[in-house]
Amino acid sequence: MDLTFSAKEEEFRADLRGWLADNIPAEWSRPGFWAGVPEDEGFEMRRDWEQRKFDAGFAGIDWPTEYGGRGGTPGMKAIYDEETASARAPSTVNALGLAFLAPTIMAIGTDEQKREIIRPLLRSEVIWCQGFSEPDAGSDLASLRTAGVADGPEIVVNGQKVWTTNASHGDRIFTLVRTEPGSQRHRGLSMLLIDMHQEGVEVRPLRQMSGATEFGEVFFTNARVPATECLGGLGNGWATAMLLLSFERGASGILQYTSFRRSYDEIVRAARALGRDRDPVLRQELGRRMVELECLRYHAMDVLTKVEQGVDLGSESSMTKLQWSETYQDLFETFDDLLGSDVAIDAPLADLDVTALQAEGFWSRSVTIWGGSSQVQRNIVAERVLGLPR
Amino acid sequence: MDLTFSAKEEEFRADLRGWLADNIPAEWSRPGFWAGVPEDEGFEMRRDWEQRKFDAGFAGIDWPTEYGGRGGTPGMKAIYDEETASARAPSTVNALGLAFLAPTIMAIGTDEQKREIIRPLLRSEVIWCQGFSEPDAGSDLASLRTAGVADGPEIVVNGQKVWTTNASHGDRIFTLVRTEPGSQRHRGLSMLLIDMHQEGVEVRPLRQMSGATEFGEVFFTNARVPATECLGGLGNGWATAMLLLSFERGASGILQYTSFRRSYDEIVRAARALGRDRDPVLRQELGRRMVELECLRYHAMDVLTKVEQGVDLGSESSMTKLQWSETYQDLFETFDDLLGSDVAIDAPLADLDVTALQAEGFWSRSVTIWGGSSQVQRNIVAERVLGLPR
Amino acid sequence: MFFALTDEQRALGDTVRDFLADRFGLTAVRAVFEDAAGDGHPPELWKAVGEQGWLAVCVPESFDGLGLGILDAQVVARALGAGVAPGPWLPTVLAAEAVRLAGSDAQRAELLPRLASGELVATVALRGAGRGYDADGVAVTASVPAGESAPSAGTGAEAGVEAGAEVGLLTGTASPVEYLTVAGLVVVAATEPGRVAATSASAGAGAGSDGGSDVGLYLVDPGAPGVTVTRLTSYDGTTRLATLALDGVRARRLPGSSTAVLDDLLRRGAVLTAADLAGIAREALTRTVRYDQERIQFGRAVGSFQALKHQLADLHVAVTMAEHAVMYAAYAIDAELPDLLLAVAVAKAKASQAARDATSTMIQFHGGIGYT
Amino acid sequence: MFFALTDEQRALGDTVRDFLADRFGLTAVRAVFEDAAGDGHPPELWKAVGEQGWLAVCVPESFDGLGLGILDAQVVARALGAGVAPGPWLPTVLAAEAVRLAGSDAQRAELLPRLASGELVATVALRGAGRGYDADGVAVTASVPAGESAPSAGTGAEAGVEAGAEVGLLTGTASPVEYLTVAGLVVVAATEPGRVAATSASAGAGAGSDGGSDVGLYLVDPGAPGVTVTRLTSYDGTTRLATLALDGVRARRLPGSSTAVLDDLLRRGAVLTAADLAGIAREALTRTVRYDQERIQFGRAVGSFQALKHQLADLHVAVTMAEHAVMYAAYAIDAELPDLLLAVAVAKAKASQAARDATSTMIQFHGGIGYT
Repeated sequence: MDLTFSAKEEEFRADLRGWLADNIPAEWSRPGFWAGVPEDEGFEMRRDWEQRKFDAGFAGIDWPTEYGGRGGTPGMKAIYDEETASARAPSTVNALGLAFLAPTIMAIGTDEQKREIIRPLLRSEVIWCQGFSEPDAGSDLASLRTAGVADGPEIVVNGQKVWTTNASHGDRIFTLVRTEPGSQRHRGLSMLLIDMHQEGVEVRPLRQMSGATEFGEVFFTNARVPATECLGGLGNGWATAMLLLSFERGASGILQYTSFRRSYDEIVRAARALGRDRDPVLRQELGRRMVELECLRYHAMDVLTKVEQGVDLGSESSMTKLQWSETYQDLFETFDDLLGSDVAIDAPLADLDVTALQAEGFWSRSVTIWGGSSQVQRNIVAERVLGLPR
Repeated sequence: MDLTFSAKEEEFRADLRGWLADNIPAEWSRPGFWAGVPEDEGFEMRRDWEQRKFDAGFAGIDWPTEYGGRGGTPGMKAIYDEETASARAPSTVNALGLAFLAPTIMAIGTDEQKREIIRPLLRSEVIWCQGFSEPDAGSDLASLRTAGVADGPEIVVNGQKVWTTNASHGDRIFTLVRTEPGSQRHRGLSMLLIDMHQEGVEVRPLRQMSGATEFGEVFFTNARVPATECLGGLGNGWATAMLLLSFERGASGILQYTSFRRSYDEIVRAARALGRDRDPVLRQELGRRMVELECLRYHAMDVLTKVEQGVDLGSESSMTKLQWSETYQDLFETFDDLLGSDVAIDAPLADLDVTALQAEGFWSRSVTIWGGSSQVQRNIVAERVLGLPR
Repeated sequence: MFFALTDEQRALGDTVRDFLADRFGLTAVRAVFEDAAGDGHPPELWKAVGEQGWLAVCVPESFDGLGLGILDAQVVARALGAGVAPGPWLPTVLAAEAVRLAGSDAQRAELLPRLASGELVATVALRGAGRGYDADGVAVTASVPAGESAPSAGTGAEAGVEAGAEVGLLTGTASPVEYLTVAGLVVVAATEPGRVAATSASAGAGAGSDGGSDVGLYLVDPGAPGVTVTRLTSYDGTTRLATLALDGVRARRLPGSSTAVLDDLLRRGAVLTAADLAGIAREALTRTVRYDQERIQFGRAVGSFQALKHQLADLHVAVTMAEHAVMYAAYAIDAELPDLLLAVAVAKAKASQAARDATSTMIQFHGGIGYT
Repeated sequence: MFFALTDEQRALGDTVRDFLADRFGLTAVRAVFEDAAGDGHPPELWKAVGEQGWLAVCVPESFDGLGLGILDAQVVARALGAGVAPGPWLPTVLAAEAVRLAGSDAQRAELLPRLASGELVATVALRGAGRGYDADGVAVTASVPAGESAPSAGTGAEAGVEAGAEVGLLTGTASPVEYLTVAGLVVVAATEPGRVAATSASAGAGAGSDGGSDVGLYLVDPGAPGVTVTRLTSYDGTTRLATLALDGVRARRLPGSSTAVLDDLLRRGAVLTAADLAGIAREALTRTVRYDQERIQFGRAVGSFQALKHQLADLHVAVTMAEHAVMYAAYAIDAELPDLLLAVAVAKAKASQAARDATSTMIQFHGGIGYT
């Protein structure tokens, strides 16, 4: 057991912490700040932040330097996750591109794709959307219907995607399309990289419970994409999608822990401000949440150790997802209990701005659904980890 | 809405209450009394109690008078359940015979069976066991293996039954046997009424977690039963069993409510005696249990109303079972929380005899398993009540 | 033993449900929800609510009401909850209950017919922000206007005396108050320091009073001088909330009011809220079951996955128990059963939990196995 | 970053597990369980435990121990928990920890080698029945024997002084005490009224002491005059409990003892208990998974029913988290991490809940879908 980072890693932490302190405006740390910024303006501020971070050498911490990354260790990536969350740096505007598309291109992209896609993605010059879910194909990706038909050197795409994150801000979309007409299930699919700034692509925002429009629907009506803009080969989309989704396991949990712990501390502050901090039943609930949060931290160390040792995490990442998503959702149920009937009021309460936490509460409902629902994760743990029969 | 009973029913209540007050020795009501009586002796005391009750006209409240019953209304039966539980009358020694076998015989038994079986059963002169579960056939009754082969006017039975309640005290056993060699699943079964006092029947008690031996295994080795001692016809055992199990829906929940409420009150008394009654977290837990208990009472009124109206409860009885069994088990989890690390000590604590409650705590583990496990009940509710697909 | 709704009561519930399905479905609800700046009070819906008599359920027949009880009112509340119908039905009904329970004959005659018909929209303001639902949660104080003496002991006992002459000056802030911006009348609870001794002799005016009278109920005109109404934005777009700040506002007192009447009123509100929640829970469950019967994933109906089935089965048990509990509590109030305090608490606790579980399950099972 | 057991630690766990599987399987455990009248201390098992060095893990090498930490001890505890092995391993280890942490050099030299080898069975008696696990839960009081003076201030500071000469007269009742009937030595916690002032100057003797010394740890011979041992019957047949009543029993004091040392000792006990529970939880889960993979009902393996699979999956996550938490807490004690108080609480809470959930699920899923 040795829970320290190497001297080189701690040096990186000091550099990063100093840079963050110098570059994050104080107002960003004010609870509720981002909730008060109009959605589009906030997006541009965050995109600009990504570019400054890139230019300062703090993007792609564990990516190879040839792609603009820093070439760091998994420990440095964990430190980066921890420090940026602690410093309340805004979350990335290019999450799905960074988490999924980039590593897939590094693994199986053509040289041209590697050269042209990864660096602008990392610098958030190009915002990438993911086009997987369809109205009739959610967890069951293989039943998707969006169709692509070859037309000379191009493919013409028609269909609809839903629950597309950042749809309104996207520049390009990596999307799973049925390119062999009449093909069934996993066969005949291709991963196409489609330009969203063209006439055949229409985006409609989806309004969430919280009023935010982070998700959208994307409609393709004779949208065109060069056949070369296909990742992993035409007709090979299923394998490409599976490889792509496998990178989710990179999430170690430390980012979630650090940011959830911050929410937790704010909830405790709210409890104090409302005079509920002496309520034994609420304290008990908060205690239970703390137990799960700390377990998430220990678990993140376990995962980081395995990553450093080069162990293939495989289906274990389903456990990470279950632990963080269920813990997060439970935390905001406790927050609801704290506010009681005043939880519904979208306004400062007793001089306390809890609107950011309230928005998080709505958001917490989605985390057990996207990225593989809790039901899907439990199937994976039961079948692939415990070996129970299908 | 009218939650009162009729004048005739209330008159019955007064009679019964008076008789119970005169006939139940004070010591029986002392918490822990029955736990202190050796198992066999306790059984005989309870059997004797059943006979006195019969002789006083307080057995078979809603059974026809021709079978020795009182010919009363469902309301009188509910009053009986409530009053006997309130008065801490001992539970019956012939539960499975009363609940299952007798109504089945009334429905489809031969005249001889009606004449010879029901009255001695009601007076507990003959104790009946139920022989359904086998080592390889629990919830899945259709896969049972105990075999019966015709030998002249008799059937020769070989096989094993498990989890047989009151096995050590049983006189006869109604048991599901495969009487057509080589038959599959639901076919070729018969419900045989076998004398347990014969050479080919051996009973081995099963020791439970709590040390009690209420259950047992029954081994048949060339046990013999006249072919006439078959209920519902040879080869027709599956239909007979289904009819028999359908009578479980008779349970209205009022008996469970009254007796669980008594346990609840004793747990609250224990909390007071231990000075834990001011603990807000424990109070919250006790409050939750009270909510579920009271809901069980309201539900019992709902069921009684339906029975009085002649409505077929059908699969709704699965809901009753879920509500009472899960509530009961949760109640004893709260009891464990109350005692803390002292729950394991089988001895008076701080001048408080909680051993009866501790024994109930172990017993509460079984109620979500027998009589159709919670999993089976949830399947029934989902499929037959909500109409979800199989 | 008859633990069930009568045919008339069931018919009442069906009428509300059918009306909403035909004339104010989810699309209409959504329009109200989306119109965050609006008052959340669609006039065509309110007109129908008044015409149908749903506001008149608990109003005595002598005041143009139906003369029924909370058991009947909960039938309406449950159906309105199932349809997530917006509008000030519940606050108006509670205000009318306050007038019925504690008003003078003249006040009843003046207000109840107008409340029963929907002509007068009303609401109740019984507590301060973040405070409890009882006398301790009251955040408004009443004082006797300068130059007027408090009613002397015995006033309430003199038959025929116009108790409406009693007035108080109210100061303090109640929040959140439902539908305050559309209400023509607010029943405000206020503590009455120094009044206890003066009124204890006339406690008989408040039916069921426990002898104290440290809280009075007052009739406030939201347009009166000294009243400040501040809208609150709410996440729940099917209701509208506001803050009621009072600065020396002159208001008539309900002469029968007392802490006991406040508690009674709060219990009625709790049971009707529980009914609303039970209605929401049942509807959420029913919609989820229907969706999951039809939604196909991995080549089979999502509703055939056992993990989901078992959770829905548990939910069905919980929602059914909540329905039983609401019915029992409503009847316990009507019949003044000895366990009514417990019954109301059980109903509120069980229905709240059932609604929370049912709606979160609805979200998860519409997206859960369904959506990635 | 290395959040994992070393190869040596893993091998230690395997050794314990393999030994129990070969030499003290569930049949042997059951025999102890059934023999309610026995002392629950099978000699052949204890002999092996001593020979294997499992009692010596935390004892310094200079006293014939292995000189390892709680992280290593929890490996043993977890494996013993998984095998539900009976016997006084934990109480003996805790007694040895008390001597190591607070004993004089002479006491250490006298007792630690005997405790490490298993020659001397020991236990700890730190609280009264139903009381808390802290200084307030101590139910025994120590007084200075008549005619002997309390050690003067500064005694502990004089190097080379034989602190073992300190004695107290103990009165009070500690309960429940594990394996008291087979122990040759009991470490008893006792409050020391009036001693605070006298010893505060010598607080340096108790490492990590917070300056107070209102609780002392004493070495009691269960055979000494004034000791009454009363057996308690327990539902858990894998341990044995008794009450220790002391009436003016003369006992040697551990000179370094203090409230801080008591707290430290209780934390070590909590982490090792949590490890035991995590071992039980993992074993219960593993056995249930194995049973449900094989048990056929309705023509398919019970383990293929999704409702059951999902519950087992959640349990796997919970048990894994409990294992992480126990490891972290044990290391936090060894490395004196700043968050060690939180870490111990998290480990105990998580492992307790996981064990409770895993064992109740084991009962349900061995019978649940399996048996009617």
